[in-house]
Amino acid sequence: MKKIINDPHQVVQDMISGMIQAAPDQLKHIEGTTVITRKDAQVVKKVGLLSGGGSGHEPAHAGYIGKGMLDAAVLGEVFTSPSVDQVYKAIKAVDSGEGVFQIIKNYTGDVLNFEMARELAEAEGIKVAQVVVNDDVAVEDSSFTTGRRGIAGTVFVHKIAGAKADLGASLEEIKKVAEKTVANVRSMGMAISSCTIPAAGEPSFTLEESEMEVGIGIHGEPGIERKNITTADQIATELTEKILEDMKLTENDEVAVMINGLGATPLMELYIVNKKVQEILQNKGVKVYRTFVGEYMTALEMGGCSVTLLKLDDELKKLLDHPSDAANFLVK
Amino acid sequence: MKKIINDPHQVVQDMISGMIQAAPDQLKHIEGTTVITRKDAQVVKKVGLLSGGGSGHEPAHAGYIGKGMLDAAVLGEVFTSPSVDQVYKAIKAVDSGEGVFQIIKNYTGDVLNFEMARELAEAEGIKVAQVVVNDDVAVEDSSFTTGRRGIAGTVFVHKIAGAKADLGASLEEIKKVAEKTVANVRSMGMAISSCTIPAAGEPSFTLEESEMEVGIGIHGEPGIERKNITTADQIATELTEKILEDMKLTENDEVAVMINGLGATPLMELYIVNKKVQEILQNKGVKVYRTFVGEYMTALEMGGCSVTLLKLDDELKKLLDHPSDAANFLVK
Amino acid sequence: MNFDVNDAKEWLKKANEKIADNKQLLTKLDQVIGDGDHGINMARGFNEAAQTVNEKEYDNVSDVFKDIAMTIMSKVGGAAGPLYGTAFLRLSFSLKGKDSIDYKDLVKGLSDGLTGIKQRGRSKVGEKTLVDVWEPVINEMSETIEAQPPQIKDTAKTAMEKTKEIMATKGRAAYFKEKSIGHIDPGSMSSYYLFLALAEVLEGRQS
Amino acid sequence: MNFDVNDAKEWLKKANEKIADNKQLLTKLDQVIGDGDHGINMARGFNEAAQTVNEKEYDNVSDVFKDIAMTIMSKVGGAAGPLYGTAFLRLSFSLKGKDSIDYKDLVKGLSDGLTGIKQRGRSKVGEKTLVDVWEPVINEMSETIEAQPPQIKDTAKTAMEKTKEIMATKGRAAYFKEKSIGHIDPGSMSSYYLFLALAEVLEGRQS
Ligand SMILES: Nc1ncnc2c1ncn2[C@@H]1O[C@H](COP(=O)(O)OP(=O)(O)O)[C@@H](O)[C@H]1O
Ligand SMILES: Nc1ncnc2c1ncn2[C@@H]1O[C@H](COP(=O)(O)OP(=O)(O)O)[C@@H](O)[C@H]1O
Ligand SMILES: [Mg+2]
Ligand SMILES: [Mg+2]
Ligand SMILES: [Mg+2]
Ligand SMILES: [Mg+2]
Repeated sequence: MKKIINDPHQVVQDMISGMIQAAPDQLKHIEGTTVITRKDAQVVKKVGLLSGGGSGHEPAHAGYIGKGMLDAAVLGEVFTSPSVDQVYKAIKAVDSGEGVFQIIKNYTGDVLNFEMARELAEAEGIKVAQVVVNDDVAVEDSSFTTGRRGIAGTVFVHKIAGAKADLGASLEEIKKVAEKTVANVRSMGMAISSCTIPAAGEPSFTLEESEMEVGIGIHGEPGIERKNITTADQIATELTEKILEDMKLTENDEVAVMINGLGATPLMELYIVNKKVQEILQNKGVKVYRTFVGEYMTALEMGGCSVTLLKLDDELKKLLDHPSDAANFLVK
Repeated sequence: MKKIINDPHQVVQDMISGMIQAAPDQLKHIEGTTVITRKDAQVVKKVGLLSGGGSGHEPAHAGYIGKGMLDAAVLGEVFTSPSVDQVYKAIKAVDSGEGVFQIIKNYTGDVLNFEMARELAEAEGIKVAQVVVNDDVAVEDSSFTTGRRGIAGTVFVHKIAGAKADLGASLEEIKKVAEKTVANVRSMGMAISSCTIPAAGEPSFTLEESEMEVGIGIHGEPGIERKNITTADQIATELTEKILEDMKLTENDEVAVMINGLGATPLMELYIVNKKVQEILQNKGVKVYRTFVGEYMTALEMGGCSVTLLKLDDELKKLLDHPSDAANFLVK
Repeated sequence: MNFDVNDAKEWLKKANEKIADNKQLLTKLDQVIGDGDHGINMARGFNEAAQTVNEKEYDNVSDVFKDIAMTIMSKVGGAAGPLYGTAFLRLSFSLKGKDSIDYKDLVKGLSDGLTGIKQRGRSKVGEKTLVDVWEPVINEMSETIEAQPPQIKDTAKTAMEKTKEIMATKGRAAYFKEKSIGHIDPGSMSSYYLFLALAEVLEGRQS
Repeated sequence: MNFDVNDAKEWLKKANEKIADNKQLLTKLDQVIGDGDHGINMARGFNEAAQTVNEKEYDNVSDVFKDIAMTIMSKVGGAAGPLYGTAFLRLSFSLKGKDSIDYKDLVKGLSDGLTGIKQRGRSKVGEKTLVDVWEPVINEMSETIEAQPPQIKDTAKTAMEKTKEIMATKGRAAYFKEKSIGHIDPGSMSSYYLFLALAEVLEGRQS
């Protein structure tokens, strides 16, 4: 394992203090927790927006803290969901009396810990609502199983719910627009190289020199198939087509596009992927309202990328364009 | 070679169209060139700001195009400086009559091509001035040799010269503040893994599983020494100390800090490095005015990071904080 | 019999020992059809819980289980944390106010715990989760008036091994679909250690 | 002798052939003490230049060299592009307006080219750059009234090989400091091919 770290078991703590010191006027660390909040939390007359999960997905989730987006992020160990008490402390840290809305990626651990924290908070009279993001079309959608994973599309939910909250909406209104976003966002990813959890010391999986895995999850969960690596155009096509099979888009529909890097893939390659994705959408007569290319939801140093499409209506467009102070999702 | 690309000889062209399609309202591609400009170039009553160099350093340089920063970037092949005629066309594309200021990283190829383009433009009566950035303290400073390389510190020069130009300054005033910035910025990098130029197909250099190279350049140029990889704290200390040997900072001096990822290194690790850098500066009584952590000047998928310190005065602080619309250096 | 504070402490002590001894095995099982942290998570949390209750004085069993539940919830993380935490919390609730606890009370408490796990995990028998050990074991316990430690051990072991044959539909293992068949469920293995420890405590009480 | 348009075209044709044949070698040399693109850059640019001038009609030599200069500048890139480009541009300037060019004129033009390289590169003899081939060769040429092709070849070859002993202080090779010693400078190798081609053309003119 080759990493620029100190103690592998202290990476999350070290990262937290490095983050706070990078933005001491924007961020605040709740002592004795793994919770980071807006410096000005709790924000009065505003629903508190909370997200989080295992670490290793930076800039998710702490990079999305700021006016217009998240009020707090609760960080778990690398790829492990934060425990109930941490989430509970995060809820208390951002509740100003208007209630707290939590955005959860659909992994059993995350869902259970956030749900229990919610119950503890509600037992104290704090209003809590939530949405579970499940945008990964690589997993089949089923209510009998764990169901789809939450990946890069989650960032759009942060942005839109965050804007709604910033506009002073109620917990119910935020839940409504967050659910609309989840219903309209789809993603799929692929990897050409693995990643190593610091505490584990060994790569989570291995790919041959010629192999890629299509449909992989952001923790290295199995995808749809392993095969020989192809061209950027073919990769972009496969990811986009799979998404389009799942979300029927018709001519003149408007979408936001996110080409997300998983960690080790250069921006150059993400732009090359974007070229093809835009071409495919154009040929379908789908209008691209905004495009985001960069690292938004990573998997440590995994090599690969994901494509996300968010179908937009006027409300979602307005909220997507709403100003945000989040360090990794600034909108003027 | 494992990359998400199409034809290795077309990566720059493919990237350019992917970039333009990601921001069609902000960016413009000058047909038949490798020049990208602001959509609204030439900007009247404003000096045109131009930078560029070999590709593979994304988001440098096209990511820094926007009001308040660059008017254009001229892209060469991966790690190869753009040719005279391309730079010349870029100059013409951004000159509104107020002249053009070019920011050059100190590599013989870049310097020669930009200088000749400047002469061609001047022969046509276009006013051109320039600054050569040489912030890499890993190379000794000498006027008898090629001298120091330009690396991540270049981005601060873009930002500050860009702000000055945006404020309507003259070519001479911009040159003055750009030179002040160059005189006050120092950087040093290190790598734990190599990168592969698409057209070459083979890694530019190789490091053993336990090795790191301290002082490496952003094209894999030799550094100061190869040794066994140490902790993030020791790496941060070595880079920072070497910089501080070169730029004497005294108590209460104010600096901007940039922790730059070279491509494959996760944000998590950059924040861990930042933690130690901030601690060192604190112990010296140096005040940190602003910190930037992320990928600003990469080397394809090289694993590693660089530390940059910019000593600030009131003018530089004001210009650093001046609004910027550049996609990868947004300032509100 | 009367299941008292010391029995509760003893149970956790033994359970923690077994989990610590088999940390690697649990992690290995989770690497095959999960994310390889079950051993790390369980060992971290149960060790913490064992210490907490060991150092403290209690005048009723319910409080012991409450502390265990709280520590597990805050220290285990992942999916197992809230699930085991819920189980012990329900167990604590069901024994609240009782100053003497007989076998029937204990079994009732455990079955409340099982109900908690199923509600929390939205899971039932046959999904390759720890439910596949808890349910058969508690059914077995409910059928006798007095504890039959050997049967408890057998049932738990068989149930744990039988999870091999199941295709996972809950938890991370579900992403492996058919590929999850043929491997023991890590959570069922840790639950097996839990009931093994309980059986040993009950044995001690009888002799 | 009279150096005419066809001689100029012939020179470039031969130079391009030699560079194309040795593209790999040039790149290999640049990999050791540079960034490994000299062969790629030179082959790309000279091939383009050879085609351009070959297809076109010229009524004076100066214009041939001007086209060569412009193509090299726009197609070679890196450090070599502007350097060779400058050399051919100065050569073109110095021959401007001449309708007949004798050996003296040619040498004068080449030495203007060398001056251009040195000014452009801020370099002098002994820095492990193409100057270390150009200067000795042009000194040699200046000493004779008529062309002595064999001497030109010898001088160029010896000069090229001698760059091995030099420690680079200019260009990328300078970053290698002492480590640059023991390796031939790639730019000096490509310059050697250039003068080898010229000597062959001059041989042809004499016979
Ligand atoms: N929905 C569920 N209901 C019951 N048990 C579950 C459920 N999901 C997972 N489990 C149990 O949790 C175990 C995994 O625990 P652990 O590895 O600590 O959590 P994670 O999967 O978050 O890493 C599985 O082996 C399974 O027995
Ligand atoms: N300052 C200079 N003056 C003269 N020649 C130089 C100078 N810098 C580099 N060169 C020549 O250029 C050659 C390298 O050319 P090339 O590899 O095409 O450019 P780059 O170094 O930009 O990749 C060197 O071998 C050397 O002969
Ligand atoms: Mg886990
Ligand atoms: Mg080069
Ligand atoms: Mg697990
Ligand atoms: Mg070179």
